[in-house]
Amino acid sequence: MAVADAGTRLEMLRDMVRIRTMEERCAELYTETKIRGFLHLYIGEEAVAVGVIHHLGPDDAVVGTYREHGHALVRGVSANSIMAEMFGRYEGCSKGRGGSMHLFDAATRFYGGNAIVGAGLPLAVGLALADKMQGRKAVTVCFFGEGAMAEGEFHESMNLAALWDLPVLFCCENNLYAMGTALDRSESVIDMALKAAGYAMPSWAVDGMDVDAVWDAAASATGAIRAGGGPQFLEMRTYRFRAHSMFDPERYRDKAEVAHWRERDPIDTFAARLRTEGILDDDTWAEITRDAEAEVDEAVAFAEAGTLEPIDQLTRWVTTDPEEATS
Amino acid sequence: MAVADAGTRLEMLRDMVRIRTMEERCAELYTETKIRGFLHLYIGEEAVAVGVIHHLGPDDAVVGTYREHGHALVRGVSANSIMAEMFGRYEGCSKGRGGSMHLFDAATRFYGGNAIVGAGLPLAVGLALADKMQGRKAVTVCFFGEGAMAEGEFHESMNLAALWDLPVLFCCENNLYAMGTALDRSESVIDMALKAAGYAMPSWAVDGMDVDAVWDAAASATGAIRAGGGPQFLEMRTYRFRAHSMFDPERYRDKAEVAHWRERDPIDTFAARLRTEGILDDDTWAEITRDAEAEVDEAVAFAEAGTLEPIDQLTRWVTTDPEEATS
Amino acid sequence: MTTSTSTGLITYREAMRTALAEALRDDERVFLMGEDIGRYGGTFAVTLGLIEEFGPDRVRDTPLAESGFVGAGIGAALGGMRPVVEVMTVNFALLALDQIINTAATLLHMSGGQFNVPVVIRMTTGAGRQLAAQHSHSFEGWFAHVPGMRVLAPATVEDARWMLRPAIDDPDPVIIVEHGTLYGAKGDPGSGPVDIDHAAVRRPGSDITLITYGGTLPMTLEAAEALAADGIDAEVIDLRTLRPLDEATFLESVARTHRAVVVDEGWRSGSLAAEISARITEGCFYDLDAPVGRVCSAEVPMPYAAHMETAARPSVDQVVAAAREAVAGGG
Amino acid sequence: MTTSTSTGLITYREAMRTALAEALRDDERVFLMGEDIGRYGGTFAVTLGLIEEFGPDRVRDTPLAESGFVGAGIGAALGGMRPVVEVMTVNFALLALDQIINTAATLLHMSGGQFNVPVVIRMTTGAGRQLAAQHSHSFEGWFAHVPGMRVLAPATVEDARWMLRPAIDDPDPVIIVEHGTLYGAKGDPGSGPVDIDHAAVRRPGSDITLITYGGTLPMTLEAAEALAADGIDAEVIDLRTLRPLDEATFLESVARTHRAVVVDEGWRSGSLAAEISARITEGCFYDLDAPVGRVCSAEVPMPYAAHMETAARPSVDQVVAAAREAVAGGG
Ligand SMILES: Cc1ncc(C[n+]2csc(CCOP(=O)(O)OP(=O)(O)O)c2C)c(N)n1
Ligand SMILES: Cc1ncc(C[n+]2csc(CCOP(=O)(O)OP(=O)(O)O)c2C)c(N)n1
Ligand SMILES: [Mg+2]
Ligand SMILES: [Mg+2]
Repeated sequence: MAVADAGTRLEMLRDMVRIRTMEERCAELYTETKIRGFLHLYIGEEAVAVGVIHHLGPDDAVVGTYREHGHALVRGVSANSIMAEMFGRYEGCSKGRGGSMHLFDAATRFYGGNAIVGAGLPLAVGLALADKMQGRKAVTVCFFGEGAMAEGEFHESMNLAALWDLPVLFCCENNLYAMGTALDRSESVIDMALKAAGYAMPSWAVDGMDVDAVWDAAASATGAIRAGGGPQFLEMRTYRFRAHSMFDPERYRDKAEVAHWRERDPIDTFAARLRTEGILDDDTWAEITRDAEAEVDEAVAFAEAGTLEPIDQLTRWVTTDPEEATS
Repeated sequence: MAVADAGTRLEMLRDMVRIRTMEERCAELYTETKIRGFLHLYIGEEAVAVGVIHHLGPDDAVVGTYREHGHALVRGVSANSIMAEMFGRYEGCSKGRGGSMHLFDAATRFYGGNAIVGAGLPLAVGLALADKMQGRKAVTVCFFGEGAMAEGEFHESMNLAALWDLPVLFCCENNLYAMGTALDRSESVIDMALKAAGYAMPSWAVDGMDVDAVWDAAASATGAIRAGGGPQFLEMRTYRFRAHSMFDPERYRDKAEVAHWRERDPIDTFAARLRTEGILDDDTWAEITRDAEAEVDEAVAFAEAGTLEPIDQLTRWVTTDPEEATS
Repeated sequence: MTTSTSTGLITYREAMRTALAEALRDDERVFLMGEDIGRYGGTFAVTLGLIEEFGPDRVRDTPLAESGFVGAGIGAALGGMRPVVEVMTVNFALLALDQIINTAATLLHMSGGQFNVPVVIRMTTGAGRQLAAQHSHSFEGWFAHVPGMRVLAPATVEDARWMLRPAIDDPDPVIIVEHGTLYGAKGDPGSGPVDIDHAAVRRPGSDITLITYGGTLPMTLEAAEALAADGIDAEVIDLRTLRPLDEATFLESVARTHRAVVVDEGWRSGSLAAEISARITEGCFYDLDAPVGRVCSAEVPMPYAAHMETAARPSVDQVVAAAREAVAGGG
Repeated sequence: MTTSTSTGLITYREAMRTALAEALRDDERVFLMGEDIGRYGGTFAVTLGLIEEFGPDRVRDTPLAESGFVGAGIGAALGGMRPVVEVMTVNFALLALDQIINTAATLLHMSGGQFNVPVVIRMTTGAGRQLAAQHSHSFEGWFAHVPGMRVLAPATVEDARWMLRPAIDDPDPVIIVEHGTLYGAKGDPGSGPVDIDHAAVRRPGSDITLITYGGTLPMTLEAAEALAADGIDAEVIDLRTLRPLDEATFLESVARTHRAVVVDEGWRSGSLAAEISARITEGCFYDLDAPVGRVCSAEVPMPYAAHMETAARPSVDQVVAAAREAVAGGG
């Protein structure tokens, strides 16, 4: 397994801590009713977003789900604008129109923030088709849960991408549950990487709790795509430590299972490994956590200080103001 | 390969000829504008419907497509009521409301006649679920084209049937084209039987031009289902000799290809085989063709003599007349 | 399982659950199917506890495959079962629309009366919980457009409790839309049965008719009270059944009051409110003293921010204003 | 490729084809995508010959996967292309409705104005060819309900020829519905451009306003001629753009004629005709001498048998009768 250089690995640790810190705070803010609507936390799954997105350049595109705070943050959307979005502020990355499930950012080609399970997949196919037709070398990464793989749109998108040989990285975040539905209650075959075979798409199963493993697999996959190898599929085996959303009483899994997976916390295990390898010391760790706290403190302050969009703007962005067309 | 007894094989020959004869006449009647709308002929594919449906009993169910005349006829829907339906007569099997694409028959559990590609698949899953939940031993056979396999509903239905272990026989009629789209332009993997593997469903590719082969494969598959083996998948490799519909100028394939497949005409080759084996002689053949012609003549006369439903009945069967509920 | 408080009041959610449990108990052919209705306990906790009582076959968790499992429900109905399928929200139901419209609603007709489809499909609708543009819309008016189906919108605890039974008994497909803001509402479930063929007058009045259904009933009643304080006596009609529309009830009312305002959370253009308005014009034009008013959602995908979401939805103030205008505008 | 006859008249089909070819020629970002648009030559022969001129990348045959390829069109639009996606019929478009409604129409708004979606989605609509209940319905009114989209219904050869260009230039999703019975109609394509913001008065008149669009325009014009023979001078308005509705044009007309009938092939309940009726009531109630009439399809899945299909669809006689009633009924 190829491993990133020490600097990159420290950056990856830092990014995982940033996500975790931001989201722990989100949970508190939800309880305080600062954040509303549905809130889906990525806690436990940070290695996936971090290990993959570290391979992307500015021309690449990312399509996410409603569990996308982590992807947005690593992709370069500021914590300030993410937090402001969840607060419903005009300073939010979607101007307060989207909320937690609909983070978007044109500057970093971050295409959501999609809350219809599976619906981001055809979008990713189309983005990659546009890149290919225009001769751009970009990769489109599409994140989706294992639950989405039962949807027809998964099948249609896999087939289109493979048939047309499009530069898409299909990245399944297999956290074993779709809300309360365990994988073996939703899929007749639970080896998700195997499904890609039905489309002749190269695929690997990856330990999604290990950011080094994710980084390595994503290096190969994005490398293959950039080399013209067509779409690739990665099944990231991961776990969410928290409930599906803030309304979920978690009746469907027992505490022991969660505790078992928590032992494989992607941040703790990676930090320990970096310490063993002499890459991380107490000071750096303290700095990383302090920085993350500071970033989140600032984001919360930014969001608190944010403004509410005037109500007379209600019907804005229903159709495009001719001055503002982007695509 | 197990082969049916001589009597059954003669019956299968007879059924293929009945389908062929009826459909050749349909083509003429379309030109005479007696039949209207879309007309999709099954000519060339007769071995599939015949070889499969010969295994069904009265409790089993059949779900077809818009290319379903053959299935209806072999299933036991009378040529009279099929022809009357295409003529738009009240005496038709769907009272003239459905036409060629929507043949239905409750008496034989023939559930269409579905003209949305792929839409019959979930229906078949549900019928089988009902059988299973009610402890009935029936098999539901679902016919669909290889083109339908690109639809999301194919994927969703395969998964549901396999996950819930339902008594469905998925019967793909792979005639290599979906309208004008050749299989390799619509599927990244063209081995359709392979796709069933993604659902852990037993599957076989079958020579769909050979009714003996179809009969044998369907014997195994329906046998496995009846023995509690769950859903099975058969890919029937076949070919349509005629255009997709009466509007199709067949720009997408050349005459040589069609001629090549015509050499494998399922009726001619099977008749020749039966002759070689001493099962068929000239007299029997003459009788079979004469009977088929007579059946179709009668059907046309029946349809011609049929009545038009009074226009004041227009809004009938929009909702159920309480006296008539069936399900 | 059903928590009846000492006052006899229960929530809308409990009323639905009681009805589902009763149906499962009374009729072997009934089963529930949908995403997370079993082990999770139901996204909106409607089916909580039912899997424990009736087991995973009859309270059947499905994969994420709206078209597939709704279609399977249709097939199971054809096969003699009485499936009650839950689609989490009407927004996701768009994924199953082909099955609902092109199969369930047409099959009886296409088959010349041979195959009726006794499936019930429940779904949540509407905004009000800051769930933004992919979870908050009100597409039930679309179902009401389609011949071959019945569409029910229980707005009260009593209707939530009693509409399911006749829906299951209906030989044709029935859609039940439940507004997400109603689940926690408390009310008296009554002792049933209820009639699903008629609209209900929820508040009699003589000066103007306010017509609504589902999630906007509570605020329309509130508006009526506010109008009463102003000396305007509003009649409030709850459509209850969106298809087939019971136009007799609202036409009779408008013929008496001479004025009408329709309140509907759908977007205004092409809303169910438009249909009601057109029917009133057609049915009692010469009785009208003022144009029929409409209070609908702003024509914008539902925004997340609370103040914007509130601004986008019909409000008591808007209803009051529309009613005042109608009363002022007429003869 | 385009067959111009010596008279200068071309078919609606040729007009669409010419427009598509022109768009492909003029703008590298334009490409076509859909089932059988290439090698087959187009289900309704609209795209016939285009693959030979522009190649299989830009005239892209797709698998049967409506949600997938419509979604891919949306994604390609986001990626800077100008896709023109063909869905064979509006009935099949139900399979792609989630992508169209929940993604294409909402994305600009959900993203706070960051991502507009310049996709064009063409589809055939309507009955009249005995294609029965899964190929003959008219769901375009549903698209007209949804904020964030434009919906065009070219009813003339000129509009078929010239509406595509501004549709492609529109930064937001545009749906183009083409009635299946119009493809063979001949007309003068004119020299363009046309304006897609306004309805058109196809026949000026002073006694009553007949409002329609798409496939029912020819018969509405016929009805107007029949009425003229009776001394009733009908104005015929072709809506052209179903969203956003140009209400100014029809309100101005009705304010002059004092009577209106809306002709719409959709089922009556919840039809686009209901919206037009409601807008007229709202916009010129005091000018109306009679209730707004509606002529729509019977509320039945479209039957196959010719006589039943004809009976189910709006007819010249029905329009004439409705117009006469409106004229008789008023002051
Ligand atoms: C089409 C659709 N159906 C249902 C839902 C409700 N829902 C939201 S998230 C979710 C579970 C998705 O599971 P998975 O794809 O595994 O992603 P995870 O939440 O585990 O990250 C469900 C059922 C939805 N948003 N969209
Ligand atoms: C959802 C849908 N999309 C498109 C069509 C138009 N159409 C009818 S048949 C057909 C081809 C289907 O091919 P296949 O499944 O291989 O069956 P075959 O016609 O070859 O028997 C198409 C595209 C349709 N009826 N339904
Ligand atoms: Mg999951
Ligand atoms: Mg085929």
